Amino acid sequence: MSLLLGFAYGLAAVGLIAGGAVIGVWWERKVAGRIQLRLGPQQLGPAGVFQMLADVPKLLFKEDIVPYGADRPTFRYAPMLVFAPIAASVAVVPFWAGWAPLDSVVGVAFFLAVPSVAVLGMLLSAWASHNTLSTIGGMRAAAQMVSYEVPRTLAVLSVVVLAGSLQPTEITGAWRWWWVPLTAVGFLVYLIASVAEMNRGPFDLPEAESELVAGYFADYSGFRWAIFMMAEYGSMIAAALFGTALFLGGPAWFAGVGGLIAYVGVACVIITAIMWAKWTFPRMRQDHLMTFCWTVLTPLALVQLLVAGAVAVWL
Amino acid sequence: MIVVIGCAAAFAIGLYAVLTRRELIAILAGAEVMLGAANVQLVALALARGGDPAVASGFSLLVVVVAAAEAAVGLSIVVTAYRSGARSRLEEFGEVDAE
Amino acid sequence: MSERLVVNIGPSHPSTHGVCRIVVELDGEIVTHAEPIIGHLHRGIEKMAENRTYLQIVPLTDRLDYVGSMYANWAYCRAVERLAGIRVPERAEYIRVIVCELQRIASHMMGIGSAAADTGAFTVFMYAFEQRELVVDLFEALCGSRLTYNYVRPGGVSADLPDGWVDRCRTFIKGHPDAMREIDRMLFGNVIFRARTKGIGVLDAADAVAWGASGPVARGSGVDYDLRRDDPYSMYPRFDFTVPLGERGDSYDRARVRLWECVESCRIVEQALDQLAEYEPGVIMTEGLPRLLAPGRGDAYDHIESARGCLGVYLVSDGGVCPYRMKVRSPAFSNLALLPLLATGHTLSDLIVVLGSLDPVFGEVDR
Amino acid sequence: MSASDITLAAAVAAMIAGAAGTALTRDVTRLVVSLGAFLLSVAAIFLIVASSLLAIAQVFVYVGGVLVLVLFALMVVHRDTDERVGLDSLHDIGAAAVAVAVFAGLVALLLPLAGTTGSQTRALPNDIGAFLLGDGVVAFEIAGVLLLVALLAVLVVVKGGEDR
Repeated sequence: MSLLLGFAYGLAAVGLIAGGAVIGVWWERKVAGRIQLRLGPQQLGPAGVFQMLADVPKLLFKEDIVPYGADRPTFRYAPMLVFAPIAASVAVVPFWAGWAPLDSVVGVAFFLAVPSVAVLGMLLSAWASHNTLSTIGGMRAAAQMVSYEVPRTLAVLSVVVLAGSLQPTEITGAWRWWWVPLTAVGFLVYLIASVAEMNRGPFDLPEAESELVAGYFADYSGFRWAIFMMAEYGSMIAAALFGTALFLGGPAWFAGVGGLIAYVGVACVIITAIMWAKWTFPRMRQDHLMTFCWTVLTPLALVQLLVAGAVAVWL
Repeated sequence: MIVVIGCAAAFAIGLYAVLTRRELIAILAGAEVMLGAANVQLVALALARGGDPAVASGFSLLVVVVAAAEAAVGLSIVVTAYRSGARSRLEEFGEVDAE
Repeated sequence: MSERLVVNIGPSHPSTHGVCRIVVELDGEIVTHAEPIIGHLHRGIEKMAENRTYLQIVPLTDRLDYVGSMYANWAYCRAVERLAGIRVPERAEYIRVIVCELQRIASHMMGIGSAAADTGAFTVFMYAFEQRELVVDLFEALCGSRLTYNYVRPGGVSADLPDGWVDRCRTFIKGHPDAMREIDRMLFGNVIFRARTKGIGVLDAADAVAWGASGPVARGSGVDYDLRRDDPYSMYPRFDFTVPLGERGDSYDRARVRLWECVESCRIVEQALDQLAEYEPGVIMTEGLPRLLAPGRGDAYDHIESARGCLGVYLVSDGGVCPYRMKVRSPAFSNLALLPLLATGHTLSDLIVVLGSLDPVFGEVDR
Repeated sequence: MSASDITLAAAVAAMIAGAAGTALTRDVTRLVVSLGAFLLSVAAIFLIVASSLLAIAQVFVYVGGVLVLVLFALMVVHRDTDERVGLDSLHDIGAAAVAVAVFAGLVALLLPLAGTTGSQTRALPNDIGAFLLGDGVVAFEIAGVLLLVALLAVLVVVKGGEDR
């Protein structure tokens, strides 16, 4: 029974991410079009909404090319290893006050640990492509994602300390409005580190189309390429939902469907802000990226943790 | 019980890997297998003998952390050895003095 | 021994801005050697010129620097005019100055935009291309073409300014400096872009001279050399303009010099439009020029300041209707040669930035 | 056999399969995938018998950290060759005999110990935390110091390699 339920949740998570990615691509084109003095999709349906439907078959029917010299089985299945952990991480997001698909006592750690498996998929796909640019991209991805896990985890820990629990539903249950000003820095660090984790601009060095063409997925085409894109949008959706829930108290605002709508709405605003940042900033360089992580974000997160810890003790 | 036998088997397989592999990183991977198996064994035996699960888990957690540190140092040595002479295989290390 | 990684960038790669192959040797991510391998876009234009009449060569010169076709047109026409001793009507000279300064803006917009896109600032690329698009619209109204103009001809220009063109041009040069200031704030004021470009690929003034660099690449290093002022040609002595200079010679200065040159170009165009009003329309071509030019035996060299630097054309005539030999001194070629010097010791990402700041156009490099 | 017994048996089987793959495969990516399977099944066993926190730590540290490092090192060492290099091993009967003997010894030694039935409860994160900062605080601090030493050691090793 629980197996069946888990299966249903899995399907729902994949559906959420795939659907979210399709809407996300359309929305990103709209946001980018507004920023860049150009038109987003507009020909198909009102405001080009049917462009979403046109994109899916296009990607599905593209030829699935496996380059000569590639490690075939690894090349074929490594993208799944990028997507699966991110889909899994959605399971611990508390959508409803006191309810998450997987209400684990270590939900926060689960959310932070499981997506880190995706690095493995990126490295494997880079290695399997047998392409120098992919290899460099994969190495950059590994260095970047392993490093940015540190400030991200530390930032989330400040909320964990305040709530005294690793369970997301308990954290949202214990949420008070004054956490928002108290953990504002932590939220910012979490957001920046999350953007770095999902390899989006201005931290998209592993992809860096002007240097590495597309980095670790340079040789992918068709739907396997789309899996990488879905993983990127999926982690954006998951990070926005989870951050809204933990730091801003998402589901704790209102009860019922109105609460869910408000919660998802704020998450969408955060997603839009992430897109805005991508289309505004140039790309960073590898050494600047690492310096930024270790000398700015990590100390900030540590200070935030200290402050949150002091408040938690004082209470 | 099944865990105890399984861990013993995994430990023996890891030992075999350490003994027969020629590549340094593969040897390290075999050592990781041995460590992981021993760690599960530790927890399983502690629980089977009625130990406190929190103590068992806590100690295993420390083992995980220490083993990760060991892996990081080991891999950095391998990579440095490779960079300083493109050596990554065991038999090539006999040549260190000759150079 | 340390491991070497050889990366092959191009011939088809998003940031080579054309067709160039760069073989890069890396130690980790540090470039130890970068070798541009050129010739992928070689079409033999100099050789083809030997079988074309002097007028037929003009469309060939369009294909040299396809981002700034007007310059190659003009440099070639000046060489022909010098060879054949043709005097060009002053109105035509003014029009040439105007279109070439507009061309400088269009070309620099491509340079700045692609340098921005190389660092991931794609929005600035779109902003710069909006400005380029406005210039290209002006050219389209002038000669019907948006990329290869074939507009400057030996003896003058192919067509006079159409009705209303001057007003459109004035509107553009009024708005353009504000757009430049916006790009200055958006790109050159951005902390990431500054970190990416400042101190990257430093070219000192002595090296710039020794390697034959010219244009914004040399001026970014503080070499105060501009043919428009130092070897005045055409109507340039009649204009008041300054030559923007960089200080440190890094990628940032090279890109930023281009930005301020665009603002100066606006000033020149404005003055030229004012002075042009005194000339009666229609006189744009030297009278009595034969259909088939056949200058006597001899040779001639003339150069102009193109968007990329000193663009020279050398013509040798044996008295026939086709030149005996044409040689183009292309600034992009000399500037590209600096890439190994500038990129060595920096990271792979910096190599792309340096390449973008040199702003090569491979149609001109390969010819 | 209950459902949890079946899952446990499956996890143990996956663990042995992963270990065998790590020991025997000749292919770099298969080695990494096998090691990953081994580490994940160890996490699964932890989840079933001991505590979810331990399982998550296993995933976080090993799969997300150590395994990535292993793959990273393999890519550094094996990259500039045109054909894929196999990871060869010197299979010999002596090593196999030693391994089998160790297995037999371990089973003989440990199986009697596991005979008694112990507690079936799983540890909550709070209990583990209480232990680590209570009775186990010395071990916890020593582990922390060890981590710091390891960090410095890695720096020294890598810097030393660069100087040479």
